[in-house]
Amino acid sequence: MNVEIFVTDKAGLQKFYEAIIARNETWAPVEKFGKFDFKRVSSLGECDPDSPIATTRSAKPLFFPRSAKIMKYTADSTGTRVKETDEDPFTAKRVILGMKHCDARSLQVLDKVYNWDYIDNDYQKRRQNTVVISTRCDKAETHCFCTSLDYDVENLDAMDVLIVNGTEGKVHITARTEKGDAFLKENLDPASCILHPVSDEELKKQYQAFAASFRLKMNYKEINEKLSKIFDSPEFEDVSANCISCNTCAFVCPTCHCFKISDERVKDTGVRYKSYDSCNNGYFTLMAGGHNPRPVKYRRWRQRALHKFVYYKERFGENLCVGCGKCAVSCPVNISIFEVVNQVASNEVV
Amino acid sequence: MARVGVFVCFCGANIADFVDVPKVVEEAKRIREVKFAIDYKYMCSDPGQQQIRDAITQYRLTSIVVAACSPRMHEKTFRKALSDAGMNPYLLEVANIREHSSWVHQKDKKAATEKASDLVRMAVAKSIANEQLHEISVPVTKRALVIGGGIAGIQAALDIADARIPVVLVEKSPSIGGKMAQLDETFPTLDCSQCILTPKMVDVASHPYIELIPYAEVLELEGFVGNYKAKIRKKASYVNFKTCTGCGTCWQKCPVKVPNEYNMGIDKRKAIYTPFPQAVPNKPVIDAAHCTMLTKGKCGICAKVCEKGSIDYKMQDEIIEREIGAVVVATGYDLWDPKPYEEYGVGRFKDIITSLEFERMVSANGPTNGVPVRPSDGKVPKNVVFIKCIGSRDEAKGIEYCSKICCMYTTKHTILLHHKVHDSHAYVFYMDIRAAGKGYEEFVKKAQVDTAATYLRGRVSKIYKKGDKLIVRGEDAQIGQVVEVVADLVVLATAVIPPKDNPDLARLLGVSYDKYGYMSEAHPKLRPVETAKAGIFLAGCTQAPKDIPDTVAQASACAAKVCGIFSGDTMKKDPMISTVNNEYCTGCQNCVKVCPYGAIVTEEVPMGHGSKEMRTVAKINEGVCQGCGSCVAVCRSMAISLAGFTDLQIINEIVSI
Amino acid sequence: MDYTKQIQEIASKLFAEGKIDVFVGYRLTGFDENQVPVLIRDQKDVSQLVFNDRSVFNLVNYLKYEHTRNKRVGLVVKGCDSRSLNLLLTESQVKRDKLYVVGIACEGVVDEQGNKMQNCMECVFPDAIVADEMLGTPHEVRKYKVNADIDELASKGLVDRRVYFEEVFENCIRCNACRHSCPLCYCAKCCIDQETATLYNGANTTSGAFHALMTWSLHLAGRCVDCRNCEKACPSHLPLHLLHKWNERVIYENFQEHLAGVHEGDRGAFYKYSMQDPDDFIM
Amino acid sequence: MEAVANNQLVSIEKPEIVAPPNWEPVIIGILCNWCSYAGSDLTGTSRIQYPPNIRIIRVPCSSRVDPWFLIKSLQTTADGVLVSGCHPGDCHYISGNYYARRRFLVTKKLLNFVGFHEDRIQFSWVSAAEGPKFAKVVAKVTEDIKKLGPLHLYKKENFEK
Repeated sequence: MNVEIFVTDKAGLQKFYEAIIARNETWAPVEKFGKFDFKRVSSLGECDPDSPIATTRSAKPLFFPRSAKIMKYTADSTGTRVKETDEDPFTAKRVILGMKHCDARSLQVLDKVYNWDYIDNDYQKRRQNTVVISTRCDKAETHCFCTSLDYDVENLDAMDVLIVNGTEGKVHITARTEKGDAFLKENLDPASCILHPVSDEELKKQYQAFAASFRLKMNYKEINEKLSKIFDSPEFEDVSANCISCNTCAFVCPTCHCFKISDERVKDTGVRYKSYDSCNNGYFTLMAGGHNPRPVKYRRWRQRALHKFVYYKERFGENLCVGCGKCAVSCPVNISIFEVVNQVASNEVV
Repeated sequence: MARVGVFVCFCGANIADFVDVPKVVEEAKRIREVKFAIDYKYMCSDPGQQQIRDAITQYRLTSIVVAACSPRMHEKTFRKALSDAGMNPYLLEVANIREHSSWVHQKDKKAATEKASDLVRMAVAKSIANEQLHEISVPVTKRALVIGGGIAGIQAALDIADARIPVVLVEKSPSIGGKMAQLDETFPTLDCSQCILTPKMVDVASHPYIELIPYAEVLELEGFVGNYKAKIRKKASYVNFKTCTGCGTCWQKCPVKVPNEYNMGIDKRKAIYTPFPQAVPNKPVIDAAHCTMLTKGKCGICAKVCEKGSIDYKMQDEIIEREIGAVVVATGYDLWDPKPYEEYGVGRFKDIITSLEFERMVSANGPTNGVPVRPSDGKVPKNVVFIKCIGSRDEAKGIEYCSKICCMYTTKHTILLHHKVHDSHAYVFYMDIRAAGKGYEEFVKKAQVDTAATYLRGRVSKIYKKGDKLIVRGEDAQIGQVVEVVADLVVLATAVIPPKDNPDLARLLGVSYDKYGYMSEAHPKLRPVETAKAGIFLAGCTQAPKDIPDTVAQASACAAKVCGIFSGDTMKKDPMISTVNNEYCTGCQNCVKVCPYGAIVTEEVPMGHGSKEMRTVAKINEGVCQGCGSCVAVCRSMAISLAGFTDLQIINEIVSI
Repeated sequence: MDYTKQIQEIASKLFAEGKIDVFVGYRLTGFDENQVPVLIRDQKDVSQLVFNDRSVFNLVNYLKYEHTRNKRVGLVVKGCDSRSLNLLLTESQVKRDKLYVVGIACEGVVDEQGNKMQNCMECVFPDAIVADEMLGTPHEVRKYKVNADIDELASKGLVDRRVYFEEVFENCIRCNACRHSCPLCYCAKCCIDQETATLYNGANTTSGAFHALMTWSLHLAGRCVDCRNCEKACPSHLPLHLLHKWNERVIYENFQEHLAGVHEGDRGAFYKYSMQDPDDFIM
Repeated sequence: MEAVANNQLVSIEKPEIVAPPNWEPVIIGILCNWCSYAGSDLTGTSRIQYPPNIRIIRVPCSSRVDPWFLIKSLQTTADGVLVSGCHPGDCHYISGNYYARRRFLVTKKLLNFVGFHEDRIQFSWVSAAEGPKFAKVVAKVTEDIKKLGPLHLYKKENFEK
């Protein structure tokens, strides 16, 4: 599609945000207890869409809620009736501000699994009704490695609107999808912007500076290949030794999508929840008969690493990792998945 | 899926008058799991139970809810009905809609009905989580412990021992016999108390199945029915009973004189003494508090005069341990101290005595050789005033209840007075004459005629002294006038109260007691001799005031109960006990720490299927567990559950209100 | 406070003498000053070990996993860590004769920003209580101080506290990192993870989080040693210490100045009682 | 405060929640079998009247009461909870109520700390002989909780009153 680039300044961007918040249901990073997280906002003052610090948790909960009510039922002597659940708060039309590229990318990864053998209508609806506005980072954080993965960060089309900080306080606003284009037409006042007449050179320059700031670099193809061969590597036992099986990584991960189904009943009314679960959880694979194929940490860790870099790749052609580093940031014992997969891959099986 | 039957009882009008029973049934029918619901006038009656039995088979019910009176009342009845119908009895739940709804919300039928419906819903929710439970067999130690050697203890011990079951009889004082040994004659037959009691005392001493431990007290009782362990402290008597012949030289020579408890302090005994001539065992003990050899190290006369050398001043208390299967508590009673009756001059006027003091005086072996005398001058009294209900039925000064025996013994005292002092005259101030009992009313009537005693219905307001006489001022309610009686002697019929240390003993035994200190029976009507603690029974005044025939009857009832427990080598036990799920148990042993019965031990189990690594888990000794649930609440991993009160059952109740 | 050299020497010696199978210590993350717990199984890896004021994580937590179970373990403990170790010993989770404990007379550790941790400033027992060998200069036992945050919050009104905590529970994502990072949460299956519909509390909602955190903090009441592993682990950065410190204060003030894990054999305030316990709140 | 002036009952923890007209609180009473349950039976046999808001659950001993019963109660059906056991020293199971007492105190204080009014969770010792006391306790607890208004904190989402 024909790309138009709007150029404005910081003040213009603020106005743009304000206009969005005023006209739409808006979600943006909000600080709570010293960490950023996506929250519903009603004014720009509450949030910080351009925060250099990534949200601790991804935007995943907005598309795959922590605990989704999948049904509600009542049971009495006349039978069991499924009741309409309350309206899903996440299927309304909305805008998400300040999503990082990795987060935005994760939605594309998740789309694959949600459009696979079973089409999750709620998820689709949430996706369709959401406009994602993403600001490109200026600098990589300690655990970031998005540029080393199998997607083109520079030309990413996972967001509907892209915002890039250019030189001299200039801000570039581009639509990356048709939805984004329509959105810009509706929400951006062209009077406050200069329509960029020429090429997107400045954007390229910004990207190069950003890409150069990465400390972590890996060859994902090599990793994919090596990991696919080392299922029995004893190395997994070593790298998982200091893991405490706490599940945090899966809960903050933008691409982890495992869940459990459970009922909660009070009086004669029950709710069926679909809640997050994690393969690091000791009884994630516990079967009804009492058998547990992954009773020990290293097997769970192996599953996690291989699912991310081998199985998902084989099935959907993508890594189940966007290189956001949220797991490493939140890990209580500072384990980095980057280090782990590299360490395992570097020790080839004899 | 669960199929629950709900049976709602009218309890005649008790429930139906205040709760809309058909509505409760209707509400119950709306619950998903309820497949059958019905009401009936008396669910506990046989036709009522038949309905339950029929419905179980007809509707293939998997659990039963009976909405009726308290489960403490009829749970057993309905459980029986279930097992008669071939259903596990523990699939029953009782919704208490009488004590908890109809009787306490009599002014608001709507609210009471709503509450009853809720209680039924809770019971249904709980019953869904009920599991089939099976009674537990526990081995039984066939030995009974009888605490107290009065007539109740003696009777119970003899009855049990006659069934060839060993009995340990523990008596606090040096001799058995109790209060009855202090009595002269007994109402209503005027049998000589000693004549009927002492043969039984001798029987106890000589019975091959009775181990008599006098001058001792129970220190500890641990364990559970069929398997108690009792720790008994035998106080040092300083006399070797094995060698002592009971010749009496020691106490004749002893120089220390002490008020004689047996005679209510009217005369003196020695520091080495037998309580009374017919004492069993008839061996003296040294009163360590008064013996100068023991207190000051001076004297030693008894040791010198004892030909057998039986005196041992260095004797120590001895701890005796016995394994016991059942316990009969027969600690008897005390008499209320009438001191609060200051207006009567109690304590100031010597010639006001209590009835037991009077009893000792008129007793043939008493301190005055059977003749009543005035304590002040030793003269034989002519006009004697008896005042009843001293402390009894008196909320202000004493206690609320009727002591039951005072009417009768006061009547007896008027007769005894008449016998001993022919020209005397008795005045009796009374509130009511309560003479219910076989031959009692006749006894009172006859006494009134024979003794020509003056009965004055009314309370005495004041007693004062005039010369050497006491003037008793009271009201004669029948003529509505204040009367004054000139008395030589006033006898107060003091109330019966439980022994002071009854609550201590009750706590030690784990038995509940009421606000007065009487131990509580399991049910006032239907289980009057059992306590709530299995294997512990009550005989005599330890439960409530009663006379000798009632006491003896209750003692024999206890004996029957004890023999019932011992009728087999094992006994059945409630299956409401804790169990450990080894999979979840972490072996932290917090449960071991808090279990009051030491019922939890540890065992080693394999780490997983076929694993050689072992780990420690808790294990419940099901014979010892009493089902309190302390362990369940401290088990953080929820590895322990208490049958009948599982987390699921209780939470089901909570969430279904 | 830097005992890197000493700990490397001790670990090396223990491996050389064949006294241990695994040594639990800290190593650098490799990209910043922060540290990762490390389980050393070979003498050649001993040089990875470090110890300084960034050695924050309570290593006693590692005694519950299969890598150390039934093995002879060398372990570095600070004052608070040793109290949790004491509790694990009392609760029969580890065997003392299988452990070689390097105790630290701790000067206090720092958070990621380099500021001294709040619990270290309020620490009562900075020196390891259980140790085979001590490093550092011992401190005097300090006086118990009521946590400043607690004081502030307790003085607020009921509605304010409700509003504050509603936010806390709302931000909980129920990842359970708190309980997994807690050395005293070693149950094979946590009581909060129930499947039955009426017992279920697993919903990832505010009410579910409330239930989980309440139950969890009550299970740690009288046992929590204030190592703050949970708070450091929490991805939402929730002030979990408030719940524990509040319970600690209630227990300290009401139950004969009880502090967790100080005495061997003391299981915690809920597993003993006294006749003098307050009764005035009961009708 | 305004709502109170209008004679409307509001939840004390959440003043924005107004009680519906004729609102009646639900109180869960967890009673030990040997003392308090027997005492409540005695209240019944003595026909002593008390408010009908309480729903009684029988447990063997107050020490069986796990704090999460109270939490669960407050999160689902109850506006208030009463736990009652034997008087200290009278426990049928020797020492159960001493352990329970410690847990109760900490639970009550903790729930109060996170924003529940302290009167939502109450405790009493009622012996088997104290039928009148049981009625008095229930009356007091009911009155207390009526004043606090409906409880709307952390209720389970499927809970509909």
